[in-house]
Amino acid sequence: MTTRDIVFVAVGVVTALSALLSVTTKHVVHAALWLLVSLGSLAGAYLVLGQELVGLVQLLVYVGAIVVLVLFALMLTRAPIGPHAEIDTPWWQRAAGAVLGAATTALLASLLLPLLSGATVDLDAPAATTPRIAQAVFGTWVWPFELLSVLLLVALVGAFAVSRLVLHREDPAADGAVRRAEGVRR
Amino acid sequence: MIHLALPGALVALLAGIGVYGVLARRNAVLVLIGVELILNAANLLLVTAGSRPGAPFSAGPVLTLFVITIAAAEITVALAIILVLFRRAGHIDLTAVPDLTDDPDDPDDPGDLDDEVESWGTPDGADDGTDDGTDEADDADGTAAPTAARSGEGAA
Amino acid sequence: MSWIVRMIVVLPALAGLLGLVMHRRRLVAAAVAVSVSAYVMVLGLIQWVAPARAADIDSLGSLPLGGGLAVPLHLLSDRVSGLVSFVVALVVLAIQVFTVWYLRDDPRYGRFAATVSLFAAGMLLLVQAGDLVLMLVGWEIMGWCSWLLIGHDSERPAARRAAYKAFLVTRVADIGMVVGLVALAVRAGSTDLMAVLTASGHDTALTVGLVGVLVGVAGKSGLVPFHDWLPDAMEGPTPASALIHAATMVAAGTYLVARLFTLYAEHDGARLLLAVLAALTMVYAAVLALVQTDIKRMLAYSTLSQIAIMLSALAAAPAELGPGAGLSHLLGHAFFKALLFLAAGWLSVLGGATALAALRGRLRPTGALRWATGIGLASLAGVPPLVGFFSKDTVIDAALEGTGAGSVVVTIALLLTVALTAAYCTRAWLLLDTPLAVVPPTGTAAGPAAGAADPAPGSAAASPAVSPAASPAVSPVAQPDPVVPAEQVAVVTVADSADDAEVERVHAHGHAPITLSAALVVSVLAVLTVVATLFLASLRGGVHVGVLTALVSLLLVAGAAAAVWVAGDRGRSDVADRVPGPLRDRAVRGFGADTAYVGIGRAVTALARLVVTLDRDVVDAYPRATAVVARAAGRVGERSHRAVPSLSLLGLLGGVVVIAILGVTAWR
Amino acid sequence: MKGLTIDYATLLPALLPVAGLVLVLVADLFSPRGRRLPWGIAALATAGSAVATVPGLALGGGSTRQTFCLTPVGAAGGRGTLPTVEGLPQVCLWQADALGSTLQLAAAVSALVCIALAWPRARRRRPDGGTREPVEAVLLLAALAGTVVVAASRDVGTWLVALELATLPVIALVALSGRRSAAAGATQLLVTSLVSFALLVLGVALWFAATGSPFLTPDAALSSAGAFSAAGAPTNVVLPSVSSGLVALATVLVMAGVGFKLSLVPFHAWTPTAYAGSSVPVATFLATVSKVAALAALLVVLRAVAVLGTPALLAIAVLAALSMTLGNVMALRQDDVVRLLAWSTVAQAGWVVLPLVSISALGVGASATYLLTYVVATLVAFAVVAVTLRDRGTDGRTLAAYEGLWQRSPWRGGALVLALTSLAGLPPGVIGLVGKVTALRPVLAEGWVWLAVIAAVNAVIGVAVYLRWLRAVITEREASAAGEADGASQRAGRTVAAARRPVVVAGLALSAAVLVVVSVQPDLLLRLLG
Repeated sequence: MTTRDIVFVAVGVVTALSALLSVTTKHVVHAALWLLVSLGSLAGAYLVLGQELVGLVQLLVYVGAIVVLVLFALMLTRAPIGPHAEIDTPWWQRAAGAVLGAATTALLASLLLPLLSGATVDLDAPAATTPRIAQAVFGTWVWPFELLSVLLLVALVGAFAVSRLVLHREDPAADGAVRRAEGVRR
Repeated sequence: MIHLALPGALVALLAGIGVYGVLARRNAVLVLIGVELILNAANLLLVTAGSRPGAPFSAGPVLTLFVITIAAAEITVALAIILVLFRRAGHIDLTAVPDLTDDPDDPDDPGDLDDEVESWGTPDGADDGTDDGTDEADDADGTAAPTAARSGEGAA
Repeated sequence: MSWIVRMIVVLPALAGLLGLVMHRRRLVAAAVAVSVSAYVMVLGLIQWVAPARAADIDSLGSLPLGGGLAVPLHLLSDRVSGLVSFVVALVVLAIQVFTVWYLRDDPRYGRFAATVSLFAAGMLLLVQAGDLVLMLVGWEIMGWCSWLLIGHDSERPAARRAAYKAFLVTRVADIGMVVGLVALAVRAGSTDLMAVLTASGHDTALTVGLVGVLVGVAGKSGLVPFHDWLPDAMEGPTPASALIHAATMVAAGTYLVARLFTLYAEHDGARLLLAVLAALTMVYAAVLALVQTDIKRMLAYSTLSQIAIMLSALAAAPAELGPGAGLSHLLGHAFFKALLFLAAGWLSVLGGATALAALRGRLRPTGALRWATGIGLASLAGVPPLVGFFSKDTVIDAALEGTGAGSVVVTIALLLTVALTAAYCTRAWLLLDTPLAVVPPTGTAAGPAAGAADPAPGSAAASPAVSPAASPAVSPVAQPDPVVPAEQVAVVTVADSADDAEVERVHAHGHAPITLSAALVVSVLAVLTVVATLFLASLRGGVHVGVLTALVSLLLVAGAAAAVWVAGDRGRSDVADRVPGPLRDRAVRGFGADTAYVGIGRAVTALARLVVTLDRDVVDAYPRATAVVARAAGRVGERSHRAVPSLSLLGLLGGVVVIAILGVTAWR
Repeated sequence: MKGLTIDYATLLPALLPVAGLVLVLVADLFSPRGRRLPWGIAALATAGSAVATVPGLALGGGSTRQTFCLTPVGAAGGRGTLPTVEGLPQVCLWQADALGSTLQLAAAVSALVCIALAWPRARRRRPDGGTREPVEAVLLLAALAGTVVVAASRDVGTWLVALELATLPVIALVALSGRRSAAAGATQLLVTSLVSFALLVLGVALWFAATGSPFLTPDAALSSAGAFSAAGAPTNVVLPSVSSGLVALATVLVMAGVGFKLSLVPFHAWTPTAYAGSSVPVATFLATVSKVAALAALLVVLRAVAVLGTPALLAIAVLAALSMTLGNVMALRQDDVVRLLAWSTVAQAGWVVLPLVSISALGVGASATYLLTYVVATLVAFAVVAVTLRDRGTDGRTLAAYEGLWQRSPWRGGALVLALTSLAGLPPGVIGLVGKVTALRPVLAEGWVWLAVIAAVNAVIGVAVYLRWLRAVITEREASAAGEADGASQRAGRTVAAARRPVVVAGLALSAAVLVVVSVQPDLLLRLLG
């Protein structure tokens, strides 16, 4: 056990526990907050693994953007504040989920752990430093990188168009309700 | 020095928790949380595998960055669609049987990407003049104008 | 040269398709049909007279079937095919022109003209084909088109029945044709005509092939066991009858046998079969023609007889003489039979009926028509300067030169037939041309009624009037076709519905005067009947008249004509009336051949029902059980697919985990 | 960067849709009300993309059109800035061989037909005053670009991004297509695709962990068996040979992730909902271009794996059997033609992956061949549905609407008959029969008898499925004629307006022409088998 191992175990335990809480809590908003904790500590795990850039991007994009988006979405869909029994699926489906989740863990662990069991890596001279990553992104990986830009652009355009979708053929009641909910923007 | 078995174990744990999260939640947004957990498990695996020396072209971290970006793109579209679902159905409960009926007087699903009705349209060149008028009518009496237009179209 | 050959085949087909598309526009349809047939006729003329090599082989591009069978799809163009295609195109043109007038009020004229074009395409393809597959294709096209043409008046049950009858009978015979062609192709390892003709050995296949082809030919050409569809085919409009009888469908069999002549010449068994069938058919049909009460049916039986004459030439002629004699009669027959049918159509429009009794004396006042009919009948009877005389005597001459049992049978039958033919031609001429002694009072257009008033033939004329079969002919007042069950149609229509058709048509269409072009067509055909011998001269062995045979046949013709003249009291009475009533009645109905067909049909149907029952209750139980299970499973599946996203996620993740475990454990 | 060469001509099939996409956005800035302009640009870009794939079609025997090639760093003189991998041969991020080019062409042509079917009506104003056409054109072009790229990708980065680029816009398209049930369909498609994509990334990560290579090449697969550690990498990493188990898991996860796009059975549940909820052109896109993308992505991975011998993929066999059976059984009960086609897609997806049970060149070629026959026939069927919808409104979605189609409009009826018989594998549609025989050949060659039996049974049930529709097409309309007349007179005004839709008919004509050509010349497709 090295120091990095110990730190990683600590961060990893936080990550796993908060992830578990985020999928089991009865508070809708808490779920998102626990996710925030989990992803944040995962960023810490990346740091421990020597990938500063990835850790930072994780913080920026995931914690800073995605979780905030999720929170906004919860608010826009009027998620209830406080514990709520209705956010979980029926018990049998949760049981199936638990079985499948356990099976996934077991499958992955049974294959990954033997592969990685003896493997250690010396992170004092990391293989991929930030300049090298930058070089790789704009050199080797420039083609998928450019495609990624197209994907982001299209996703934004699509999301914008979808969210602006006017539902002009709903039941009058629901229509009106939504209109009121949306305020008098129009 | 770090033992790579530890991140490996965390990967397995996160993926399992993510699978459970996907199946245990009926709120669509919370299902997304499960998906994010699985994605992060994959990311961690990429970083772990990429931290081994000899991995070519910095592939581990670069792929991780790619996946994070893709996830961001996905989540924007996903949230937009969930909003639409909420506006349309009034809830985002994934265990509910969705309303698959279309309006009885749904205009001919026109076969193109829109389903506008001819009677909504105004002659060319009159666009700007009538724009505001219709919108005001919409606002003034809520749903009356669309309903009237719809019934008129049904009789046509 | 090859493009001409291709055009000859392709153009009528295109015209047919175009006509089907445009069939609602009468003018366009007529223009297309007539102009294309005219063009094709010119092309046929070029093909015939062009100083080409002896044979010109062209390919449509071979079919890569593999399996040791070459299918080169050759088109074979030589003098024979050139002449035949010219004559076919000529007859088709005449018919198209005539049809424009004849069906001028028919709303479905366009369809009819298009079908005729298509039919011509089938015949021309058969004529030009140098490949068994192409021959079969042309053969089948004609089969389908004949069904359409005969059933043109599809609102009448009789026409529908006749069409189905023709189709079924020829289809049954076509089984033999297909089997035969396949056997020949397998024997040669190729479907190319040249390869088939030159292949050697493997005698079982040869026998099967030749006999099979003979069966098919017997079906389409109406040899004895299959003959009965042809008279019924008179249900079709007269131009259709002319087309089917004169140059195309029934003659196709002759052409096919002529193409395969070298094979037949070396196979005595098949030849003997052909000879017997032909001899039987020609005499039998000629006898029946003598007693018919309807002009179109008489002509139909005469066709049967004449086709048998052509085939008998092929059955009896010695190998070194070649198929020229049969082909020559085919061509000559094409001219005068087309002429006779068109003239009969014209006459029936004038007379308002096709029953001989109703048409008595109708020919006398018409000028050109009288001449045309006279020439046609004379040619049919074999009067010297006309083409019929030469071609028939060529056949007799060829049969005399032949050796073996077949030629003896054929020769005897031919001589009998010559006499009989002359007899029924004379009878028809006398009936049509002799004015009645007492002109019937105006207002009753009914000739037979007047005939009944005539003291001398009165009793005789009364006999068909009594017979139920002839009664509609006696009273030409159109009776709307009652809705009769199919079984009754079987009996009723055999004898009388042909004239019903004409009567109805005439009453529906009125008596529009014939157009100049239609009259001209008839006249041209009449002229060709006189001079067509010149065409035949170009055919190898086409005209070959021995002095002895000419004398004998002339004597026979003259004698038979004189006998009829005397017996018929110079036209004042019908010779056929001397035949005892019941016998004649049955003869008119073709001696119950139709009933026999129906019987065979019933037997087959019963057998089929038995098989179906077995299949349904025993074999089919399994498939049906599958269907039931599938439907039940579908119900279950539908219940479990309510589009609930959460459930689909469950399915997805469960599926992933299961197949992941499967995949990891079962790898390699 | 050193060692990276870019050949823009080779990239044209992908660049043109992207350029068109940008152009549409620019055009929208200047003319926001234009409805046809975006579609026009999209059609041009798509057609250009189709044409640009043509040089790749004639490639034979292993040669490829490639670009973004990374020269082996060791050979470059060991400049030391990049981590070196010795012994790795040259890899390219874009490698289009004949198979890939054919799939690209199929995607482009299908997209072109979809564009024609979606051709907007004359200018009409929406209640919100906006137009959706530019957005839809952008999404469609983006999805096409993703499909084209994924077919030629050879590295996991491009592969992932392109696959997502081919998926995400389609989800938005479904949501945008406006019917009331579109939201339900889009939601189901969305959650399925999100979870699938997460699994896909997990599979890719496993691939990377197992092989140490970000490339989906046979060499990478081989390196999973220890070749990588032996290639001179620092020795403090020990890769035991258990990683081939990881490759198996990675392959299966990738298949599951892609399988949702192909509508394979445990991942299929979105199919009927999304098809029925979206408009016909979008459904057409889902049924054709998406499927091409999915199979292209799957083939990229499987061709890399094939080098490990021909592993018996029981997983694929199970998926294929389940898909065929469930799809056919469910399709038997549908009265809505779009839902029927959706379930038929499920069944056909089973046929598509059927040959892959033997991961070999033969299986890959057969699978691609079958996919193409399916795509062409489905295009025609959907195009006929689209044209019928123009004429008859929403009634056009019911089977009853097709009664007597043969009489009313022989051309359309004929096209539909050909398409349905192709899907069923009955004689007039020779190509379907050819496809089925082709698909069964590798199965039998590998001795999967039980699977072949299931496939044969399903071929029979499939015939029943399509005959149900076919019967409606060729039966004469008698009883319904009177009621039809009333409806017709009511709709007369709209029908007259709807009848003037030459572009939609052109789309039908284009797809039907392709179907006829491949039916007459099946060897055009069979060439893929090599």
